[in-house]
Amino acid sequence: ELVFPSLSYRTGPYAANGIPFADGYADYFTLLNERDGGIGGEPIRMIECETGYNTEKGVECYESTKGEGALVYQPLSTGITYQLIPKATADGIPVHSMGYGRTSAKDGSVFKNIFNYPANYWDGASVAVKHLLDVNSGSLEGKKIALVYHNSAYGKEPIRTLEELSKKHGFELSLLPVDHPGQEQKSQWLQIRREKPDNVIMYGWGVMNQVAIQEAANIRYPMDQFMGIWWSGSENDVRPAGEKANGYKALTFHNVGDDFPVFDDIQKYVVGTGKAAGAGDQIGTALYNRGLYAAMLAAEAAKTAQGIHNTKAITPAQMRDGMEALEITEAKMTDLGLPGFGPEFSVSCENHGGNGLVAVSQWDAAADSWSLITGYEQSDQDVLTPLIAEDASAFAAESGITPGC
Amino acid sequence: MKDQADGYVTADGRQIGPVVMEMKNITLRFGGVEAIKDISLDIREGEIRAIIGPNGAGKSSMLNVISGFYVPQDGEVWYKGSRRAAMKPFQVAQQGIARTFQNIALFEGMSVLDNVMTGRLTHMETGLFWQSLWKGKAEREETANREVAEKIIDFLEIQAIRKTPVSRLSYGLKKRVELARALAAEPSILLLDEPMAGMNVEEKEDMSRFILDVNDEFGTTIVLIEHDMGVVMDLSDRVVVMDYGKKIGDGTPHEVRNNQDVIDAYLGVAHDD
Amino acid sequence: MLYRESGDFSSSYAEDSQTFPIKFDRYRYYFVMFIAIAVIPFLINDYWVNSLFLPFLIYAIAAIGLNILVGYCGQVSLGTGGFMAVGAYACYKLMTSFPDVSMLVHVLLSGLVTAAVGVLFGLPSLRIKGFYLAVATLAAQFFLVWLFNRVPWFYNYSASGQISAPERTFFGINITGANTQAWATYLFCLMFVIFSAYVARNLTRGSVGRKWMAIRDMDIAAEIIGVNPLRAKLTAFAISSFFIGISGALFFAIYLGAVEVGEVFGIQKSFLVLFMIIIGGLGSIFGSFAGAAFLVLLPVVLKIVGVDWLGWPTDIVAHLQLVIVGGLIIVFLIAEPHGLAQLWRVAKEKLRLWPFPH
Amino acid sequence: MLDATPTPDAQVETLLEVNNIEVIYNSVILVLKGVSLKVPKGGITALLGGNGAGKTTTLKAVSNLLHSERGEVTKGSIKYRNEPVHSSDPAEMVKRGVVQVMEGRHCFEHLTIEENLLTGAYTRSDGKAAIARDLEMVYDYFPRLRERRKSQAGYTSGGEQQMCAIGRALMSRPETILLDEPSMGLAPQLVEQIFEIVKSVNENEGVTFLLAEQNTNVALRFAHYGYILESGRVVMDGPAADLRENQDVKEFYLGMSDEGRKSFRDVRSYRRRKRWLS
Amino acid sequence: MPEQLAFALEVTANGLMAGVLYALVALGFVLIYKASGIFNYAQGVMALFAALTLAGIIDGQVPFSHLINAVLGTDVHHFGWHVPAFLAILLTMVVMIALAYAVQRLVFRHLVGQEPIILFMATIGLAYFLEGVGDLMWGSDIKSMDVGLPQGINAWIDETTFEAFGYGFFIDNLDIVASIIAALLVIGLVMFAQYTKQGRAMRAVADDHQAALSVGVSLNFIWILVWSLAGFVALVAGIMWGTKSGVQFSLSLIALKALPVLMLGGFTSIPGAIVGGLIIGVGEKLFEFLIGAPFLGGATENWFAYMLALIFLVFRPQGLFGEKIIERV
Ligand SMILES: Nc1ncnc2c1ncn2[C@@H]1O[C@H](COP(=O)(O)OP(=O)(O)OP(=O)(O)O)[C@@H](O)[C@H]1O
Ligand SMILES: Nc1ncnc2c1ncn2[C@@H]1O[C@H](COP(=O)(O)OP(=O)(O)OP(=O)(O)O)[C@@H](O)[C@H]1O
Ligand SMILES: [Mg+2]
Ligand SMILES: [Mg+2]
Repeated sequence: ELVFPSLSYRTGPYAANGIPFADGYADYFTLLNERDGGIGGEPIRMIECETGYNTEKGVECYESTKGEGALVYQPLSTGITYQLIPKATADGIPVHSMGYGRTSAKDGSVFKNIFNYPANYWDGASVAVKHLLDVNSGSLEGKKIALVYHNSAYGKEPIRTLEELSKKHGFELSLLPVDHPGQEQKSQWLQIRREKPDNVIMYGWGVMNQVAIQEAANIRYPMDQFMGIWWSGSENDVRPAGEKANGYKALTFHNVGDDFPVFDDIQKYVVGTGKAAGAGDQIGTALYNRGLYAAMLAAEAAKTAQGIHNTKAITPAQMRDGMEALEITEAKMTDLGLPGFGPEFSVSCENHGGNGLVAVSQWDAAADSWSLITGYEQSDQDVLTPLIAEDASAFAAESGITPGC
Repeated sequence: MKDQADGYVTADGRQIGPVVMEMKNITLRFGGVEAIKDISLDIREGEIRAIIGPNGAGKSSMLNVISGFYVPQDGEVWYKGSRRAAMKPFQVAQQGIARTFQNIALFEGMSVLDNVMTGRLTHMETGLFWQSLWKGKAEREETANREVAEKIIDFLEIQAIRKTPVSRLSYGLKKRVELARALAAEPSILLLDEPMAGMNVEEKEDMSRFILDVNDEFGTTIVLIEHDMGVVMDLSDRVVVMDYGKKIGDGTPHEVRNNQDVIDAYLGVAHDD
Repeated sequence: MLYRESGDFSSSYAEDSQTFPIKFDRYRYYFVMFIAIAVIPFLINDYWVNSLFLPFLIYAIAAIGLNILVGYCGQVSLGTGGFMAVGAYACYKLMTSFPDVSMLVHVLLSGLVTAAVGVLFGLPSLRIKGFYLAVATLAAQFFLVWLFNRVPWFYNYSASGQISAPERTFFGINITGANTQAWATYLFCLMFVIFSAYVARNLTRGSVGRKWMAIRDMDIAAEIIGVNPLRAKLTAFAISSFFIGISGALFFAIYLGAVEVGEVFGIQKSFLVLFMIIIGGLGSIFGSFAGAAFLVLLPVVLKIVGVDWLGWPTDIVAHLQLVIVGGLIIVFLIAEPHGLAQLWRVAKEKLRLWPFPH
Repeated sequence: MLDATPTPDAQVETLLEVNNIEVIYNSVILVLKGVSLKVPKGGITALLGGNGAGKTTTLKAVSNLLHSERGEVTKGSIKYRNEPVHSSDPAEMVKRGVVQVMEGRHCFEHLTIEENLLTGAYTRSDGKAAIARDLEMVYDYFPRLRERRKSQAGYTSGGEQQMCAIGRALMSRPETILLDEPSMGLAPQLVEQIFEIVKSVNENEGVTFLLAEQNTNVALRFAHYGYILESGRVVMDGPAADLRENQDVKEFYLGMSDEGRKSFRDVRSYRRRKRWLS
Repeated sequence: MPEQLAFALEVTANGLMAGVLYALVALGFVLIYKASGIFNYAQGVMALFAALTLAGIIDGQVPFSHLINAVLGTDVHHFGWHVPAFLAILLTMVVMIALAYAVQRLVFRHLVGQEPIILFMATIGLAYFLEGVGDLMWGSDIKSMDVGLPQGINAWIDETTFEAFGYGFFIDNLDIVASIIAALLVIGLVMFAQYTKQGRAMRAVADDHQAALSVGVSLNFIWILVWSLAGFVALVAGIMWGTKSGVQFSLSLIALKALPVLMLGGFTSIPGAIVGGLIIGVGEKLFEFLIGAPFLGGATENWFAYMLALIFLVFRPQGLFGEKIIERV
């Protein structure tokens, strides 16, 4: 039996985002159980635990599930991830903070049990700038870019990176924090209206996203110059603005839509058998796909672990090895019925963060769907690598870890 | 005989001292309402001084001026021979002036005992640190003051309700507890605002007894507002009569009772007995 | 008769003013202490400690602190989250600046720092009263959170803005960081709980406590009988914040280990602790424990019943949980408006009369 | 000053009947231990007794205000016009014509005196003019209130508030008024005056009164019938005139002994109180 | 510099508009506080609940579908019809009145005469309860609120100001609608409170439950009335804020924006809510514009609103228009 806890949040302020992710995560495991009888023949047991996006409940969830033989945690909240970094390391259970959490966890020589492949916040910022470079024929000299961010640890993540990049590419960066929860953003958007930045990048979360897109529409800010990180890129964020959100861009590290063979299987084995986690109406949404993708990566890592250790019922430590040896190739994904669903990447002891490949998607309001408008592009490693090394070694020093592989 | 500055001895042998507190030309206004108009009065040590007058005459306001809660627009308060500077009510209390209130102002959330103990607060001074340890200094002080409080509780015959929360008491018992709280402060001047409202004769007799005893035993000066003429006439040494904020009479009960202004404004008819 | 009060006579005032004048109560209390100190540490594991005992103990300290301010002194405060954050950040700065000093000192100092901040934000209470004050303390809440988020010095310029507790020991035993033993963190917190309850109990039964209660019940009358309102209110703010600071420090260093200020010490925390003391009983130390237990345990129990036993979907359980907690609060209130502590007291009164109805 | 009114004749209908009620506060504190009384229509009935005897509690049981104090009538019955009123709420009682003047004034502090009085007319539906007329009537009874009509009740003196509370009750044009210590805090001539008002309202408008009063002297002078309560039980009752002549009542409630009224100063020795019970 | 001035003016104008939106929420608090002395913590959740219900009805959602499906194993979600906005608003109002009735019957009737803090506590319970019920009933996904209110920049103001200042002001149409509605609400409610017998009774109840009962004011009726009114105000606020940000849990947090407004305007004053809202709106926006963003790193609005209110309170402890706190002995 392979135990995968799912720390979901189907209640609270972020429920709307938590539900599709949790559904996708659950449905993929159900699919594996129904279709393949688990992973490598070993059945999967998924334990769902409601966190409400609340750190304390997250701790409770972790403590109550870890004894069940949990293989990997997907904490789904920056706060909970930070909790778990030391705890899970001490307990020898790997954590996969996919596209969130502590960016420098990419440095596997320091964060032995923490993985954040395939991309992190800094990759996001870098690829966003790269995309802008592409759109502006290679130069951002003299351009103005505004960052609208959730005034919390998460929102502040990209600032360092963007500052470095602004030095490198010569654009002017202005910072516009939005306080939680972000229902009232008049000040920020009036400022944008005055300063007329050429582009706006957003690191938002929850209601802040909807309001920002709405306000951008209200001041008639061109949507195609407005780009959000992947947590600002779900259907929930754009739909309340209706038509006016058309053209809004968001970064992503996995594909969108339900036009993949695996979804036929999901319909057949999961929805059809009445075992779908939710109402079934979330399938193919951005966050559902992200949940599914996370489950897929976990399953693949488990497979890899089974291969390495030659056992079906793997332990968390073995799972960790599997994650560290994970390699996602196009061939593999096609096999799984997910051709082109995510970037190709590989994980190693030094690099727990994949290759930093990120794509840009765009919202088509008329079609009510996202579509990828670029391929997966790699972030600017020249800039990011030293930043990550710096932060990781600071952490190592602070907590007395000797880095090494 | 009453003009002797150093005091005199009453008919029943009590020693009345010199003037301890003097209000000089007090005027108090609330917006348009002039509650007290240029009133002067003095209070002698050890006497029972009554203030009477029709409703809304400004009696309670006068007590409030004495206890520092209202600051008069005009006039001076002299206490123990020197002019009292502007003062917060708690500083007045610390000088040894305690009072009861017309609209009961007990601490409803506390027991009777605790209420009486609050009267002792001006006598307790152990610092936070020692109190947080309790054993030792704090406990000793508590016990010492508890003894005083218990004495007063016995005195006022409220032992039975000692641990009852005040909110559960009937009106009359609350009045008594309030008196206990004021007495517990062992004040040199005690201000009583209608202490006997809502009591029957028997209870008024008891109350009078307590007041007289306090006055006798501790030599406490008492300022008393009361509408029961019998009580006022029997207890007080001197009476001030107020009407519409003005002083219309001041003197012994006998003098006041026969003052025509007072009869017109307040008593209605010359009191029979 | 199950509960006897008669037969216990005090022969001295000191005896009468002890915490548990009734023998039966006293023995039960010793029994609880014994279990807490000498039995539980041997039984618990990580789950029990991290999901129940630590939050319960730490919230109990915060609740005691807030109860002093709200329950005893009547100054309604919604700044608890902010003050806990002060404690947490003070502790973090102290831990990282003086790694060799004992955690005990750090936690106590964090309390003192918080007390100072509390006094500062307590100043307006002289003028502002009731719910107005409650809302005014939100200014402290929002400002403090903003400040800790804004000024990098507080989080030692770390890239993420989070603070993480480095490993520290107490008498050579790890009590912070990842490698702690369940019993060690439990006992460390328990020590502060006992300390807080003891101090709070002593303060509230003496003259300071009476001053607070007088101010609470009728501040004008209190002032006229000789209570200096400024002093009384500010001491309440100071003592209350001291405990809240301690709880904040423990919350961060022992319980969570890593904290993001806006999320952990946000406005929700202020409300949560306030709810605890109202449910538990204002003006009661026991109530602080009862309220903390109620709001920490109930969700966990409901979750265990709903999800683990009945196997319902987690979200339905979570929603039902809100409905049930809300419903229970109302039911308790109607049964006894003055909180669990009062419910307990009335139950005792009834027991005393038992088997007669009254 | 002899105004003893004749006792109403026996045939007069009983308006309010309290039958052996027991009241418990907070589910534990037993306060009334079986109180029965009858209030005849058009009469003035006085409820006498020392502090804590249960007068207020009895009145509140009748007006159903007990619930909001967590008190409960657990035994016995209360009938008004022969209908049980035990479970109606206070507003319903007012509609039936029973209004209580609460002890301790309870004015609406933030409302002006005039607004206080008008709130008293809340249940009435006989038009603005009638209400205005009654307002004038109240002002005529209490000229002091007219002077202070625009002041917030919270800022008026204790006596003024007492007048306001009584005036407010009159404004509802009740059939029965439960008066709890109306004389408390009023100057002597006002006490007389209030009772004169009670009397005239009683005689001219036929309003029935049940009053709890500590000022036994006055109360017995104006009332027709009296009950004496002690520790939650009725210990004596009878026509007011009889009670006034009763030796015990004289001594303990009227403060008179055989030698006539004695001075408060002369009550030197502590006496054990006279108790009918215990 | 005139450009800076124009910006400041624009910020001020938008502050005023934001203030109106805060005031809409604050009004609900004021109503209930005025009529019962209850500080209604659940007001924000009521707005959420009203908005959820409205959105659910418009959408033809089956209430409690999630629960039903989980328990009965069915698969119902929608009735398959769409209710016109106007009718849906009426239906929602019926729900809110039913809620008011239930709240009165089941909760506050049993708590007459209790201290304010206890009543406050009861509203906390209510908030939890409603939040749970709202989620169970309508699900916790984000719903868009479309009752046909205009949104986006007002072109006329943009052009006019452009001609006048050389800089077109941004004013949101939704805000203009909100202002008109708020103005109507305030006028209506002030008339109600000041000139009707119920209005006076309401204030009497707030002063003293017992005394109000004793003169025959039916607390039941007054409270149901007031909670219904507050429910209506919550619905209006829910529509406005829901249109802005979609209907979702966070809607309940707008209560936090209303509190400083309430405090500044005075808990008992209906006009105070509006004036307080305007002051807070302008104050926080201007502070952010002039000081917060340039010097303090931004995001100062939340705490500044409270600080501003706090400073006002130090001078007027009852808020700008609140009833004076009577201090007498
Ligand atoms: N704080 C205040 N604000 C406004 N007016 C006040 C205030 N305090 C007292 N007054 C007014 O001053 C006058 C005197 O009031 P005070 O309470 O002193 O009367 P009193 O003599 O004690 O009357 P009573 O015998 O009825 O208690 C009254 O008309 C009262 O309304
Ligand atoms: N809310 C309450 N809770 C508990 N006990 C109460 C409550 N109200 C009154 N009592 C108790 O009930 C008894 C009778 O009180 P009640 O107020 O009826 O007396 P009363 O005859 O009106 O006295 P007074 O003349 O002092 O007003 C008292 O012993 C009192 O302590
Ligand atoms: Mg007076
Ligand atoms: Mg009474």
